[in-house]
Amino acid sequence: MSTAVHLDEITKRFSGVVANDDVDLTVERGTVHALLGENGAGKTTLMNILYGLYEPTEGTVHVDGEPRDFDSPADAIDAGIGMIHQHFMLVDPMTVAENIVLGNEPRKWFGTTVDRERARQEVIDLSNRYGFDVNPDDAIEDVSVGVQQRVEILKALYRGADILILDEPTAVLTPQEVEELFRVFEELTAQGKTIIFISHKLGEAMHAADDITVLRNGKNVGTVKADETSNEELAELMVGREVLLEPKAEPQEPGDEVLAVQHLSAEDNRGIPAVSDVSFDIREGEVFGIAGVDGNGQSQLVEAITGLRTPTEGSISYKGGDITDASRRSRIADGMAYIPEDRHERGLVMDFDLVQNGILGSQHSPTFAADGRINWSDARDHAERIIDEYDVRPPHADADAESFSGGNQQKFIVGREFEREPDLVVATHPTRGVDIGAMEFIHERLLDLRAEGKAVLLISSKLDEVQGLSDRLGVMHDGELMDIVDPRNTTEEEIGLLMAGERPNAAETDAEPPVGDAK
Amino acid sequence: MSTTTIDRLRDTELSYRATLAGGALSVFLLIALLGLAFPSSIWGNFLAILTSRSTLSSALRLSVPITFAALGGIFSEKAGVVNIGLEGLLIISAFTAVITTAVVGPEMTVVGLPAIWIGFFAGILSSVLFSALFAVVCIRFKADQIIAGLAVWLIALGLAPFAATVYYGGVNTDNLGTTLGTWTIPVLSDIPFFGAFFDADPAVYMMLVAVPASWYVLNRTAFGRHVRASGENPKALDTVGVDVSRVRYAGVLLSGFLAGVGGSALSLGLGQFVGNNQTMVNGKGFIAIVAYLFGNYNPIGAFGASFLFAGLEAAQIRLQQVPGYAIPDSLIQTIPYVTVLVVLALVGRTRIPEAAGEHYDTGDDNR
Amino acid sequence: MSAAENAKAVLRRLTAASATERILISFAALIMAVLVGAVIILVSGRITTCQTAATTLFGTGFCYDPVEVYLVLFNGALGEPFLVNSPGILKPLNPNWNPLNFGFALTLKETTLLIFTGLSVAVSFRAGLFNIGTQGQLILGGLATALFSFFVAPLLPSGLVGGLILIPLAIVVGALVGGLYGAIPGALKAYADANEVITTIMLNFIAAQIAFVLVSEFYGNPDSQVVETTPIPDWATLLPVAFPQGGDFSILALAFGLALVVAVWFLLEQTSFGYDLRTSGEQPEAAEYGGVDAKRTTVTSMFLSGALGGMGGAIWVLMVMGKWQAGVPALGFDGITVSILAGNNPFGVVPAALLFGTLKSGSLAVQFGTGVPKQLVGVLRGLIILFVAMPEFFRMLGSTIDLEPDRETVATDGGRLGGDDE
Amino acid sequence: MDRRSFVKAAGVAGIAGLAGCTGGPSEGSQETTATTTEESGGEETTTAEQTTEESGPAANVGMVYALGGLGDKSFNDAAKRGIEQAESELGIAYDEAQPSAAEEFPQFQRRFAQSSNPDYDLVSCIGYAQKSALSETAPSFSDQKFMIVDDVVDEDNVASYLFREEQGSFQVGYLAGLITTQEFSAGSGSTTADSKSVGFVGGTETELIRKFQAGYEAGVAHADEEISVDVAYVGSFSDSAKGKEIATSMYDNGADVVYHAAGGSGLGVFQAAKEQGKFAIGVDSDQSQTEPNYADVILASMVKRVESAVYTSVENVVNDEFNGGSTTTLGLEEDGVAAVYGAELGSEIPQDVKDSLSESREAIIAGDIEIPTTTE
Repeated sequence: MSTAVHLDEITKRFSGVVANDDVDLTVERGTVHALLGENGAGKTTLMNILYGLYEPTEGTVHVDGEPRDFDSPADAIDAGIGMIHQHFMLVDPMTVAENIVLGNEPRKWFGTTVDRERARQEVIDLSNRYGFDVNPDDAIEDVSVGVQQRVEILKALYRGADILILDEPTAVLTPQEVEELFRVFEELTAQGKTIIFISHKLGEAMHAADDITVLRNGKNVGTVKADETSNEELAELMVGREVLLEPKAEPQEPGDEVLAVQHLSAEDNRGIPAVSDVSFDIREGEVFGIAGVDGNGQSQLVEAITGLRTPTEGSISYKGGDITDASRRSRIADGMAYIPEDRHERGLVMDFDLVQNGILGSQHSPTFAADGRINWSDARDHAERIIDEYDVRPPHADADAESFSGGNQQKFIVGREFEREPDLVVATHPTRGVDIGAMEFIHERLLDLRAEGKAVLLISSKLDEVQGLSDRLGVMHDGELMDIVDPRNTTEEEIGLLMAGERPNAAETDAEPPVGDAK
Repeated sequence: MSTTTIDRLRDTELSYRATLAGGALSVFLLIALLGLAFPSSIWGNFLAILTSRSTLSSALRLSVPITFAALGGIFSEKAGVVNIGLEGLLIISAFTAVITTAVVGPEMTVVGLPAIWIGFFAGILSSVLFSALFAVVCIRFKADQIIAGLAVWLIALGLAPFAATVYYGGVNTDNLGTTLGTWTIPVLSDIPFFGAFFDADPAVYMMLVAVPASWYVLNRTAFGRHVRASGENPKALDTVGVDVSRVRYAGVLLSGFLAGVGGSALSLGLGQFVGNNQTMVNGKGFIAIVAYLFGNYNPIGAFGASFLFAGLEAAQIRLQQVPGYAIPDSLIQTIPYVTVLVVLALVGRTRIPEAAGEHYDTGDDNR
Repeated sequence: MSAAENAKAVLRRLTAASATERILISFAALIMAVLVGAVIILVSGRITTCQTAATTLFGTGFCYDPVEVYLVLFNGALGEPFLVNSPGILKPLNPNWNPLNFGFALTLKETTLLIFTGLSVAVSFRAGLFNIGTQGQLILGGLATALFSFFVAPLLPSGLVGGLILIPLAIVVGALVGGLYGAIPGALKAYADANEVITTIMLNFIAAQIAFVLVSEFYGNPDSQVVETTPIPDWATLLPVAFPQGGDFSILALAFGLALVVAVWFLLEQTSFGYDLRTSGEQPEAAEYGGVDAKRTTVTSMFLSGALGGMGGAIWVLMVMGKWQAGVPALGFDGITVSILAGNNPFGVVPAALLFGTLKSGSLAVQFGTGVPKQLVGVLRGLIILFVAMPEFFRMLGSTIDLEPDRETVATDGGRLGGDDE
Repeated sequence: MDRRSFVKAAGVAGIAGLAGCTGGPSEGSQETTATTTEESGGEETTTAEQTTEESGPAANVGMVYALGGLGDKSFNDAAKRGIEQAESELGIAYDEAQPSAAEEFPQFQRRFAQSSNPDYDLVSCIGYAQKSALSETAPSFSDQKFMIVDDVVDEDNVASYLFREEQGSFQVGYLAGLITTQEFSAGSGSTTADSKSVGFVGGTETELIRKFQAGYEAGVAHADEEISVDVAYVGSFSDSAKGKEIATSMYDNGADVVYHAAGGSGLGVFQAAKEQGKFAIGVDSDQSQTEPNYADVILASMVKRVESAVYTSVENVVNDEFNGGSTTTLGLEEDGVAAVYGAELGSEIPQDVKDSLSESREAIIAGDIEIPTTTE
């Protein structure tokens, strides 16, 4: 076996912040190599260097044994490297074929015109060769996430990539799609390609990779063979200490009903049905979890409950009253807290400081604005209290939200929402992007709220999180609530099947691929 | 994704065009019907105006600067740079075209090229230079595109009358005494009504070529695809090894080129630059923005919209002369604007390129 | 957030425009514009012809002298504070200078009007709405004021008492009409998703035409050949008090404008409504999340912006013209440049309006005194806006001079760079 | 001496200068210092400089032009000719201002009125649009002499000049009417006898321009009641592009002759005439001379001698005969307005047409023909 990639003592600093610190990495040809690490461990930065997007501050990149100095991705592509980013680099309104050949369009008529027929044929040939199922004429915005990912892989292969880098390829896929992806990995390595994929999930690294390199705080803390290691060893490498992998919720008797959703349907922004006929309820002292691959209607469901989206059908009652048509503002006033899934878009106003962000949602409440005039000194005390209690660093209430790291932004949002003294907490991906310590803290606080008799609606794409924290777990697929299960007595595989749209008792399987919300 | 959703997406797209086209057609049919039924009424006059060859040729002429500016706007905005300075590009090219011709001497020819055509190209060059300034400011110095565009407009709006005053002592230039003239294609120009297409300003022919050519470049060439990708998802383009900045520069310069053609044609069609108030361009650059938004970034749609505005203007000029017609001229002049408002209110949004208005940089600071 | 975006955020953190930096950039923009303007003056001084050179540089004679031009501009705007005729670049002060002069009154008149339109634009920009329509709102607001005053004046006692009743009412009417006209694009934006840039441009054209028709066909002044309304009696207008030489400037209007600056600041920064408005402007999704009724806020902010524009029109009618007249100056468009220079900050509007007011009133003196066409000021205005738009340019200039200090400690998260790349 | 009359940006000189790449001062620059010290910015002044005025011009005149500015080849340029004539014949000096908005009228008027260096002997306000501004300025500067063209300001220090535009317009209307009813070909234009149609293009639809239209229509009707007159207004005195569109549509519609009272917009009318091979009639100045490029289509011009109004008023001031408070009305009789045949085409106009025009002129002066002054 020859070495496909060798990274030699790579260091990368951004304006003084060290992202990669003296990293060595060797990848053998024809293997699958997993790059494992927590969020922010520097995995993506390292791969961006290999792909020529960044220049290393120090160190050298070797490809096929040759030292290389990539000025741009174009150089990396020339060296046979292809990268599939976590956020797909596709042009939505263009077709599959147009995206695959982008930048390398076959020409005709003295190079003036794109030879569309040839482009199409080449794409068909390529996908047949690797057993991909894509239609070259579909617009990207019309196809599922799984297909988009395959388009990305084809794009790299079309450019003659021998080394494929995939950044968090499984994050947006169903368990079944993940299996399909790993099958593609096998097909590719069998044809001599080399694959490097970034992950923070131990299980899939163990399952799909030949070798695993663990990064922590920008440093390489060890490379191991997948079949010579264990989950526990990897976890310790990643975190640097032993961690409690799964939160535990002690059983507890729920109280009165707080939220009841009945036959709820909703559409997405483009007017396409996204939630259909969903019903469930949540009681005091109960965590109701919703599992599902991202983009199966969870967002729209949550938006309907929190008042950001008008449902097309059905009703929502809250604390005994019908709130189907109530405004967002009145729901906030009525004790509904909401940790949104996208903190940059919704949760925080990035150009406001934390004092101003601390009253987002409370700007009309008597606490901060009794007579329409905001009491800024109260607001400041409030923000400083959250910073203090939720360990937001650095503790500067006057700094703009965008100057904080993702994890600290999230802690601030969580703090703000929990400090509302809510009756219902709607938490979507509450631990996304935070470090392990903060994750544990947030989990504890959620369970504290439950112990105080509050109702919690928890949506997360991390199955272990929803499974560990919930008293009851609903699984969504294609806008439908497939089933509500007892998370303590259900296996991950059973939930995975539900997430993929298969009801265990149904005889025939639904051949239709899951509807992705394209975004 | 299910087929129904795709159909639905297509439907929205289709319904937008269908509403526009159908609306225009049914209004025309209504007028035709009323006109034929009551030939001596105002509707009869309407019909006569709409079917007159002179209205058509006037509409073509009036749509030239708007269409060219709109085509320019499409290239720039599709590439991700919102060019609100089109008005300024029209102004500067209109002025430069005339002053250059005047300096060369309207009767002169240089290496076989009549002065007026030298002026024409000088006008285009000035617009390209201005758009280059705009591009550097927006792309290299990451200026807010809207503000920089406004600045381009304001600078041109000041500079052209300023230079005219320095040179001529007044905001208007002297009349050149010559214009681009008319190119008449024998035989074809004798066709009733549609003959107007073959008996027109050179700029009209250029426009009739530029519209399909722009469509072709945008949709059938690699460059066009890069332009579209640069405005939708520049990162996608960057990661396949195409230099986003270069594509954006090209898009903006192309927009300067096209707007320059429109501006030069505008002033040289008249043989004079008028610098009063908003100058002779008088909002055509802004109407062009409306036109391409209206035409959904499709060069052919943008031309349709420009032609619609120009046609309304041409009809309005003629309607005004109908005797005994009491509606004040100024009110008739609002028709194009009101039409736009009504259509916008009914049809709503247009899809703006995803990354238009945003800076793009690779995020690496030590490159 | 990808690492690239994160890096960008780090960059932005380092270079984010603080208030001080904004002011510095505005000044730098002004200086750059003045320098580029000087080059333009010199160049045009070579294009035109004259018998004697105004200045000689590098052995070449120029018909216009930039230093003189700027001095005359300044002198014209302030009413001759300097003795231009003295030799040297630094001119001595004029001992006879009286601040209450005609030129300064003109400057303050422009400033006052620009405060209103600048505030109007600033409010909409802060709400994230690109209101190009202040001009139309001003035209109709002014017309409403003129007609209201004209029709109501006969019903009131003439003189001070009548004025005290009529003037405030007339301003309110102007504000109301301007506000309602501004609310139209607001409603179109909120309920039909129509792009406000387009609708406001269209509505500007429509406003000008409607006003023209109303006045020329129905409410025109029969004694005049110009399209204008019958003049309002003097007691119902804002007359100059402190400036004996006239100049159509009323200190009352300026005081009112300054009071509005404070009021708008208070509204934006200290009230719940202002919080809603700013949040909508910064990040509409976050506003919605925070319980802001986006549609209503859009309509309300546009109403507010239009009302300020309408008040600008009212002041133009009551202070400057004493009637409405076709060919309303482009105060609304100037408001955009004022607001941009002010960084959309209500307090910033005052110096920005003063600057543009000075330029505008000085421009007449420039043409008069030096022969340089007054459109020069239009060019300067564009250049200032252009330079204000590119802070990066000055940061780059600055960074070549001032070496950046070591920023190793800037990380806020224990050196952890990760965003939320899950 | 006047402050900046040496800054002369005349078109011809400018073109010559730029073509030779040598604009700028035409003299050596040694005198620079001496000159700049005499350039005062405006109102305040020192005694030292006033002494230079002893040998100064016969009078100082401030010109405030109408909107549309110089270069319109008709109205403003006519006024400019008047003041230039006064400069060379009476030895006066003048400064000029070209306002670009109505609100600048009072500012310029005041600047001239307030100025003491030089102390302007007369401020000429060109155009009716300055009336309301002047009505306020004149009483505040009772020592300052003003004159206004095209409207009346009833103040003792204002001399008003009006023209009987309807009379001159009647004449050119009569001419147009006579030409359209006959076979006629001259220069680049031609008409046939079978179409009986003419056109009128106005600037803005105001009382003054309606006066032109009314006279014109009456003149056309005087030739033949059957002739139709297309009428349209540009909405501006400086939009020649639109003027061209309007005139083109009129010619397309069968008009043989189009008369414009549209200032700078009228240029478009000439262009349309040339392109369509028809005729046009100019206004205010003899436009076959101010627009020589179009002399081959300009049948005649309705000249309105703004220049003589300007010149006369200056002359009155120089001779200490300023007629403040009075209104001078200039018609055909005073030769204030007249139909002047085109420099190139005039000789080809049939003699019987010319005779008819002479007759109607006499009849108008004699009061035998009543001409309406408004269209309603």
